[in-house]
Amino acid sequence: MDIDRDTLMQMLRRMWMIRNFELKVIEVHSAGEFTGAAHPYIGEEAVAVGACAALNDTDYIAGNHRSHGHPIAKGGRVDKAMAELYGRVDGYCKGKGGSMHLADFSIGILGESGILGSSVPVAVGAALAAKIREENFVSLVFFGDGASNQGALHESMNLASIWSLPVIFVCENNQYAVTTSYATTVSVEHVSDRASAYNMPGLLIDGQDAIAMYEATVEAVRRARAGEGPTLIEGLTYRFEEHSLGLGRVRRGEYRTEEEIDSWRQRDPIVIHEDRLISQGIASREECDAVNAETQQEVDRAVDFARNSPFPEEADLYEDMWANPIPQP
Amino acid sequence: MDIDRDTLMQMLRRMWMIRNFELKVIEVHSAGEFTGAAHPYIGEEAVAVGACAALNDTDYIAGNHRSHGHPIAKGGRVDKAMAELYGRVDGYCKGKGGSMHLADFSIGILGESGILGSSVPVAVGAALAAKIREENFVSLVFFGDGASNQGALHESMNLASIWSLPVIFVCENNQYAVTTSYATTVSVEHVSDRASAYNMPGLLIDGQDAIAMYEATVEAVRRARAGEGPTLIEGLTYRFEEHSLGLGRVRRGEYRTEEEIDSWRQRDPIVIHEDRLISQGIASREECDAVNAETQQEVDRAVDFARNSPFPEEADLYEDMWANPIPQP
Amino acid sequence: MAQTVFIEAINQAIAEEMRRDESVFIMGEDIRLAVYGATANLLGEFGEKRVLDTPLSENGFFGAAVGASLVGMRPVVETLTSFMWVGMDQLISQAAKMRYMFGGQATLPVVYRATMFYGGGSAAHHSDRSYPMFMNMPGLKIIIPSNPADMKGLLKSAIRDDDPCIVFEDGTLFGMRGEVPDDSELPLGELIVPFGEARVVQEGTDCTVVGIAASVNHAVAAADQLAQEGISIEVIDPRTLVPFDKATVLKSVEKTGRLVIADPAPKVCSAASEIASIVAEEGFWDLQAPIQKVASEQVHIPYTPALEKLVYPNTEKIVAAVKRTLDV
Amino acid sequence: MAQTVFIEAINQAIAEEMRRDESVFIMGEDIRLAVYGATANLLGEFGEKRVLDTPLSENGFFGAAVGASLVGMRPVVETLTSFMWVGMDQLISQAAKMRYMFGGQATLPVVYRATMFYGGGSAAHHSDRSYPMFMNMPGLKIIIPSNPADMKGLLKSAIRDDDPCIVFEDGTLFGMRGEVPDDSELPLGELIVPFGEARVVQEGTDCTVVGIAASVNHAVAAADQLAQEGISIEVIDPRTLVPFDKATVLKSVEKTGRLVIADPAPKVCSAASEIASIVAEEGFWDLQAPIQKVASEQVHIPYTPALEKLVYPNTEKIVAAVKRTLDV
Ligand SMILES: Cc1ncc(C[n+]2csc(CCOP(=O)(O)OP(=O)(O)O)c2C)c(N)n1
Ligand SMILES: Cc1ncc(C[n+]2csc(CCOP(=O)(O)OP(=O)(O)O)c2C)c(N)n1
Ligand SMILES: [Mg+2]
Ligand SMILES: [Mg+2]
Repeated sequence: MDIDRDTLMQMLRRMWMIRNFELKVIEVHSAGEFTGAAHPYIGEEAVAVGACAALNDTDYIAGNHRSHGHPIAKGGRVDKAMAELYGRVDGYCKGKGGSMHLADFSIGILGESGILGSSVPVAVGAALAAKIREENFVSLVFFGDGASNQGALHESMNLASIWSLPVIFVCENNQYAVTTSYATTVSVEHVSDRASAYNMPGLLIDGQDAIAMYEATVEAVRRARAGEGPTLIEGLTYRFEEHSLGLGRVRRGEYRTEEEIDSWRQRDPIVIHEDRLISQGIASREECDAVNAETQQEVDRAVDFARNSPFPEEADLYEDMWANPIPQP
Repeated sequence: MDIDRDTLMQMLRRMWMIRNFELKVIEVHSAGEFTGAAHPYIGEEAVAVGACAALNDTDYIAGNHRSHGHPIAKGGRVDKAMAELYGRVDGYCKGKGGSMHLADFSIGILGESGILGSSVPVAVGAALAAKIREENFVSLVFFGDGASNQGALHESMNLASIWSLPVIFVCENNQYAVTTSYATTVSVEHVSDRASAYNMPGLLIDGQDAIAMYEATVEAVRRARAGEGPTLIEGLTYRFEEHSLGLGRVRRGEYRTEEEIDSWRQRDPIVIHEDRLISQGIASREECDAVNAETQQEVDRAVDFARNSPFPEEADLYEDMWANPIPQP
Repeated sequence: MAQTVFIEAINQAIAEEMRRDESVFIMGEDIRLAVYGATANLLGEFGEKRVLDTPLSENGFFGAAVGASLVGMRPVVETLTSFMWVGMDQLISQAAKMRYMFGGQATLPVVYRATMFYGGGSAAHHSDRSYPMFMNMPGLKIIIPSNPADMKGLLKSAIRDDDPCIVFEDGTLFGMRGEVPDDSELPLGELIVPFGEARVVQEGTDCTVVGIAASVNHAVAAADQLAQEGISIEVIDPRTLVPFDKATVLKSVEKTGRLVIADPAPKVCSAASEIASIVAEEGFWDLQAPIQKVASEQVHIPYTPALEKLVYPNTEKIVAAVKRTLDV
Repeated sequence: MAQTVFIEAINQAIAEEMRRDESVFIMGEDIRLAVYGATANLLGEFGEKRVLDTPLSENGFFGAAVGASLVGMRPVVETLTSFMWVGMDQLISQAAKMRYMFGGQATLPVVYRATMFYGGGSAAHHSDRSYPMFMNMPGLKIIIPSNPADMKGLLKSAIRDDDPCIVFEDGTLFGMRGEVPDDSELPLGELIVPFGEARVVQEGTDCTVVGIAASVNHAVAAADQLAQEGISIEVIDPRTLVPFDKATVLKSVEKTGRLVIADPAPKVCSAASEIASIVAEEGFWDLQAPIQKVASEQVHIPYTPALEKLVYPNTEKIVAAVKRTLDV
């Protein structure tokens, strides 16, 4: 596939944005600037970025608890995301959602979900609307290898298949659900092997390779818009960090070996993408470094933005409960 | 497979018992002797009878709303079943359960369930106990083509597979969920095609053929007891009657053609079994007719038993809520 | 005024709203052939795209309704209360919570029509009256009509409302006839019953009886019976439980000094408990006697009619409760 | 008496019961490495067969626990309240209903340990305090300890009980230290807290405060504060909500004439509503002032600490409510 430079550079930019966002989150979280769980996406950037590069602003995505990568990959704003993590009024959800519930409905980000598997039927519903209204937007949902065992997945894949809905199921197989290896909880070798049970294509993709993810998603989007129905894409990937910030109880050695972690760190998705851009003469090392630096600066500005944003007022507590408000009991 | 005469005759007997039970239920229900829903198993007798013939009294079954065939096939008593439908104290559940909740824990019948898909995880749990305790009983669960779309199935099949549990999933594919054809709601051609998504054997069996069902289940039971894990068996069958008694609203022609119904009625599981017994010289026509007559009489006695059994007393209302009783609020 | 059957009122409300607004569509199991009755003839008029038969996948299609509503559709989902357990996660984690947790970005004009089939030998798995559980969870509007006109007018309001609504349809009322005004008789040209406005079904002075769903009608029957003994009952139908019109109840108790609440839900943490607790807090000084809850016994629904008939509130129990408050 | 941390008390209860009875086993997500802490070291002692890490399939393994319990096992399942929606059907349709609907044939000694992680920025999807919803459904015993000793003694009782129990573990108490008697100090040689016996945490004469879970401790703090103003508070901890020891509450109200209920659940149809409704019916003539519910605001849990801190009952709110009842 011939991919234009803008797309390739935008992918790089968004991967760096995620990486630098997450590094900053780790930094400010451990400095105690905010509390609550946060699940770093470091190591998995190529999955969301490759997939979202195949979408338009009018397409929808939904995600899960590992929640910063998806919206940034879709073009979300890091300042509003960071302010949300800081619990401030200028955050995406006015501080009400926090890390696990980023959303930007203005550009099709239907929101992250802390209940695993739970956003999958929602994404199917957005695709159903496209079909009923005969519009050609698509909907894409991210979920983990762990969540693939939820009944919600089964029902959603079946619904999408029988109704030929324009939805793309993206499994981020980072091989663990917290401490539990997917090999011990998923009864097939690959989550994508399950696609045949729903009469849809199931693709096993190198999740460290943004271009591979992009190409697979482009084809899935084409199918979807053509009314050919859903696709299941499994991005095989790895999280470089621990499951979530503040989960100090479990020592990594107890469930993942240092060797395994190191060997996956060798396959850093940003390095892979940069190497390719440079070797193919699409960008220079300096240009790549500049993207890193620029996104770092943008993330720094996001932290300033967040720190300077006020906390919500007490009066905001009951705001946003209802679209057509009712008296509170 | 060489099947002994006793087994073959017991299968015939239980198929007739179910058939005659259901015919009687239709009769007394339309005479208004009791109310409430009841879902006739007529036409599908070979599925439950063939499957249960491969089990012992120490094995467990669980079922669904189409609920009379399973317990009778497992050796349950028609008098207690009938009394239950009549809502009497001598019923299996003292009148508290009714048609959809027959159970006989003394011979491994863990009960029918009105919520579809809901008894499947329960059956998996019984099998889990076998594994933890290192005992060699197995557990078998019946569910419909409609229920196969429930998330509970996915989770249960995955659990059974990863833990190699001695459980047998029996899908009674009678091709409709009430008025909805399975072809429009199941995204694969056969429910059994989904077995590969759980790394277990998936068998498509002629559900009108008791012997075929029996043989498939014998092998599944062997695997289960040997620690080789679960099996999915799909019995392709048809319900000869309407979905449930009292469902007059829907005219059959609206979702099933007369031709389709007639063609399946040609494949009556009892006729098929009797023809085989007679042609192979295992039983005579007279012997077969005698089984029919005897079971008819037993069902008649069951009705007498039911009619003569008293209704529960008011004081029974709060009985059976708790094993370790607490004061009622 | 036309005499209309309850279930026909449901059908009218859906059909009228589907005609009025293209984004309204319906989904559920066996709704095309209208197995439960309420969706009769809709397939013919509105076609397969807007009348969707679903697989047995409540969690899946409850959630699909959420997703469709987020992007501008107005799904009306048919189910039974007892099947909601299977799809509970989508009702709670998504429908109820989404708007608030996304800081108001999400708008979910989705309606779940949950029928309560109790009282007819449906047994434990098909007889739930579960609205109190959903009242405890913030974020869902809870509608519970007691007659055909309210059924129609409230369902139409629910479909137009921009928040997730669960309409609890009392199956014991499906055959009830009642007057439903023709649109031409109405000032607004259509029947819309607003949320949060209780109906004073009849005025009285000695005791207030708040009824929920079918219990409203038992309350009226009890009032008739008590009237013959010279006892005057005020009957109130909240019609919606979220929002709940507490002002009307408090005002009534101010007048009567006595309160009985008749509620078909199991009595612990019931709607009756909630209403009692409100009055015990905010109407305390008006009370001249203990509040009486007449709710269902705290058991599962036994199949046998011999026991089932003992479970629910009925006219007799309401009469007895009123007499207890009056100490007669 | 040993000073024991709440979460350690959970661990002790499980370990002791697993030692005592081979049919006890535990299952849940990431329990082998004890991600949530309570199951530390159990894998080593009891092995993989009795310490099962499950896939992310709550409905599946909640139900598997039901099935295992039916055939003689005693499963103890670990989960969070907010994940119960996903597995709701098995909790309601099977665990709660099965025994009754099968006329007493089924015995289900299954325990669900449901942790409530609220108050620490966990936001709407991880902060449910859902026990009132389960109180409404017949068939489940509901346990809700407020200190390490009760946690241990009640969990042990739950594991031995032959009925399905949900133990709501208040995550805000996980780090709480408290005295847990050594077995040797106890008359029975072990710590077993029976169900349905409320604890009078402290006696008082002016107002009764019933606290639920962590609110018990806020109630005690409020009582201390009020004592300085000469107001004497009786604090009661029901410890189990099903069964609920109403006698102890009614007796206390008989003495004090006033009732405040502090409950971390959302206020509509809360445990507080239920308790208020009981007293408004059965203790009415003892009441000298309106009952005060101090429950959570009826919103989802906002992530930001600026708003979350407003939601729950706390010492200040309890003090204010007591003063309202005393009109001071
Ligand atoms: C329904 C539900 N069950 C359990 C959890 C707790 N939990 C949060 S993340 C997680 C592991 C998720 O694994 P996976 O889906 O593979 O995503 P990953 O974290 O690896 O990206 C678990 C068990 C949850 N949030 N929701
Ligand atoms: C969770 C749930 N959803 C819906 C229903 C209503 N219902 C009862 S039977 C039935 C059709 C079942 O079809 P299938 O599983 O194929 O079994 P069959 O009736 O054909 O034997 C439906 C939709 C139910 N009982 N439970
Ligand atoms: Mg994972
Ligand atoms: Mg079927």
